[in-house]
Amino acid sequence: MHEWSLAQAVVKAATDFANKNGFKKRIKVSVLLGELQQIDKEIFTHALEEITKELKDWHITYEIKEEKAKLKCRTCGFEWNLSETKKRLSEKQAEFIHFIPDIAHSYMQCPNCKSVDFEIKKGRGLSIASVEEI
Amino acid sequence: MHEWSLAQAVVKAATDFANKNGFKKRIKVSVLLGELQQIDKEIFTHALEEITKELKDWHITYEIKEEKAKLKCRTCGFEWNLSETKKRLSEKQAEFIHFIPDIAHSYMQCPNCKSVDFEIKKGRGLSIASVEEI
Amino acid sequence: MLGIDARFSVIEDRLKGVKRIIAVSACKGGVGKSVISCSLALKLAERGYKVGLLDLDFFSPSDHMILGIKPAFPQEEKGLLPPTIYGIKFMSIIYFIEDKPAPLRGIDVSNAIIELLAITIWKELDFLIIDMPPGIGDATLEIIRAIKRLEFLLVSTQSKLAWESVERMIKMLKQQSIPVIGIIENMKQKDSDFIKRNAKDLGIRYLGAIKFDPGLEDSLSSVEKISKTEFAKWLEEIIPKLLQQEKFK
Amino acid sequence: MLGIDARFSVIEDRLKGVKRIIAVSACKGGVGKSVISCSLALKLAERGYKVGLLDLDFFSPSDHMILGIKPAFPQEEKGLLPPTIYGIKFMSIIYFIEDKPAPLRGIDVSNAIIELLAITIWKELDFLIIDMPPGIGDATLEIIRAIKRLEFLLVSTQSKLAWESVERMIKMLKQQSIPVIGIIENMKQKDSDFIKRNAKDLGIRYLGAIKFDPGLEDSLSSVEKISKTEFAKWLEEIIPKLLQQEKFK
Ligand SMILES: Nc1ncnc2c1ncn2[C@@H]1O[C@H](COP(=O)(O)OP(=O)(O)O)[C@@H](O)[C@H]1O
Ligand SMILES: Nc1ncnc2c1ncn2[C@@H]1O[C@H](COP(=O)(O)OP(=O)(O)O)[C@@H](O)[C@H]1O
Ligand SMILES: [Mg+2]
Ligand SMILES: [Mg+2]
Ligand SMILES: [Mg+2]
Ligand SMILES: [Mg+2]
Ligand code: NI
Ligand code: NI
Ligand SMILES: [Zn+2]
Ligand SMILES: [Zn+2]
Repeated sequence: MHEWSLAQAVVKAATDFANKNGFKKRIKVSVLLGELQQIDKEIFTHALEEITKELKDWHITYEIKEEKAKLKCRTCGFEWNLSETKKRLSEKQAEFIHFIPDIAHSYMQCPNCKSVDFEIKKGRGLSIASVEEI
Repeated sequence: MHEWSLAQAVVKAATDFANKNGFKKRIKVSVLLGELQQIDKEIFTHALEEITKELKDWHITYEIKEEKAKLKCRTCGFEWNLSETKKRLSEKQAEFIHFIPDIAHSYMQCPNCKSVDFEIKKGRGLSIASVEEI
Repeated sequence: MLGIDARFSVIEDRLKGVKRIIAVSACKGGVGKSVISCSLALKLAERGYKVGLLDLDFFSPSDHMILGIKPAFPQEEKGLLPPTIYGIKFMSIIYFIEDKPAPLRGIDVSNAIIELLAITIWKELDFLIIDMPPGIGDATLEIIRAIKRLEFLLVSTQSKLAWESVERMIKMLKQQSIPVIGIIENMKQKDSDFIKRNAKDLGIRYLGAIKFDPGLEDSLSSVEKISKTEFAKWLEEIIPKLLQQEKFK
Repeated sequence: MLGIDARFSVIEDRLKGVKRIIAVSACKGGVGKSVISCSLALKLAERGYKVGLLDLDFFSPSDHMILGIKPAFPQEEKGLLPPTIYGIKFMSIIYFIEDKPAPLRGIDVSNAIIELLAITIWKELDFLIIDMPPGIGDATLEIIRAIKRLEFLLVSTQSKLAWESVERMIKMLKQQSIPVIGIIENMKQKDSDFIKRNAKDLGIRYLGAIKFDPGLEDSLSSVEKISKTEFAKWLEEIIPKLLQQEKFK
């Protein structure tokens, strides 16, 4: 349910952006959910809707897409998808990463060379892809 | 003259790359000289030529371009060119940055908000833009 | 991609119930930032203040050991509620890494800090004490970026090794007009006004000295024992100066 | 853009005349990495070894103060020649920042390290001692990436605060099969085999203890004085174990 705190962040960032750009209060917000963070899309969408309801005047529609995670080893250059390392995570570890995706460095290594020095190239967590006036 | 050590790095990296990709020993190497590092183009070019002469079998031509530096403040988002902050550097400070470009953080601040937390977006130093078989 | 980091925009909201936010900081490690952060938090809580403690030293988190707690995971609500320990709301990376190392590049450190600030629900606090890692790298730069009303509380030993590096930090903070409450001289072993004099020369308030207390180490992990140490007594004498907020503004 | 970092490819060449490269490391600051690095370099040089010393703690560089030198800028030839000080080739960020702070993000720390390694001409050395900053962040990860035959020499005090963090570091090094020479217990004040026992449990060689030496602080900045301290004597006893390279391989 900490998805609520992230939904609040999205609503705040999107409306701030719209205000700053002089948009009318009808906007469409595209959100990317990075795979590593494992955000519960249902809870998140519900949170967005509830938070938006409480805003007076604003009409916001959301488009939510998922973004696959891509990891790349800084030592050997190997790139891999989350699915290859995820299965080795315990439920608890996955939950820790759910809260702080970067903590993945405590629980994952490069499948090729065992380095802990890898880059989260894509799909770390939440990001706003676009905010448009509609 | 530490330009020599950088020229050695370029020759080594380019020939390694060519070998790894199965190129014949005739290559063209494009090098970008980032403005921040203030590499002496003449010395550098001379060094490249001398080092290349000593390599047996290799025929290498070099294309050397300069890349303007672009700095961006992480605090306020302001972007600026080196010329705006460079004039405030002493000769000694410019020399320090010549050796270690990142040291710019010890001698420069964002012209807009005074933050020391800025990103060197472009033109930090030496980079190889391309290695082609000719 | 727009590149709006949604998390930044909510941090101010998350901290709006917090009156003062103090980063306990130094360029050098081992000068006592963590024992001072914890004891300060405890002493302020004893005086009836609402206090939060955030351990941001991801490579050697210490506060959970100093306080002697078994990490109980924060409650998940509409965010994470830091558990209350001896009257202090306590947040640390330790909940998420347990006994594992956290080999993080700067970009990961920044991301983890922003994530923690975005999801932690502190509610009302008089003080949020942030126990900083040594240095002026990503953690320091990120927290300066994220929290505009941050105040720094600096710590140095009387060694010139520690002082020279704190001096660098002071210069950096001054360049950016970031408020510094003052400096605590910790683990003082011999009479000397070296730190006091140098702090004054830089226009930094000297808050006082805490002597080296041979009894401190064995008191760690027990809040009762810590509060009875000489260390705690000396720190106690410094607290009134910390509370005179107007003095350094 | 090809994205070849030319500097990486030359680092191996730059270090090919160097027999052993030792990173003196710990997760925690203030445990004695810098005094041990400097004294170790001095003692090895006294024994006739060719020694280099590289201070990589960009936020609180200390070695120039411990050795008591006025930074003389490296000579520029076909690269930078580190000045020889008391028989040691010494390279530090201090030459470039002087009394200024170096507020560097992780990416800048990495870049500066790679740049230094690419342009510094060490020539022939028996030992290159690298005095590391605390933690397992960019400096540690970068040096691991850049120097494949790096060996770690770990330092801890007997405080569990220091040990818990070194334990994290050991786990990280083991995960990646990086060689660890062993661990030095520094500033020992009371009898206890806590560190020795724990090191053994983790399969790490315990190299010995250096007691807390109240005379050390006043000897800093004078190489003559340092080498006469009790501290230096205890360190001296550990050196033979360091030299038995085969033992830990
Ligand atoms: N005043 C003091 N007297 C005795 N020991 C101290 C004192 N202050 C700190 N210490 C000890 O010094 C070590 C470093 O303190 P710590 O708070 O972990 O420093 P930092 O957080 O700056 O790295 C710890 O073992 C701590 O118990
Ligand atoms: N064995 C020892 N006895 C007394 N003081 C010591 C000893 N080892 C280190 N110190 C002191 O402890 C402080 C921290 O040492 P330093 O080498 O700077 O640690 P680090 O490099 O790990 O941060 C310095 O003031 C140093 O003089
Ligand atoms: Mg959950
Ligand atoms: Mg020059
Ligand atoms: Mg600490
Ligand atoms: Mg040090
Ligand atoms: Ni959640
Ligand atoms: Ni040069
Ligand atoms: Zn790898
Ligand atoms: Zn700015």
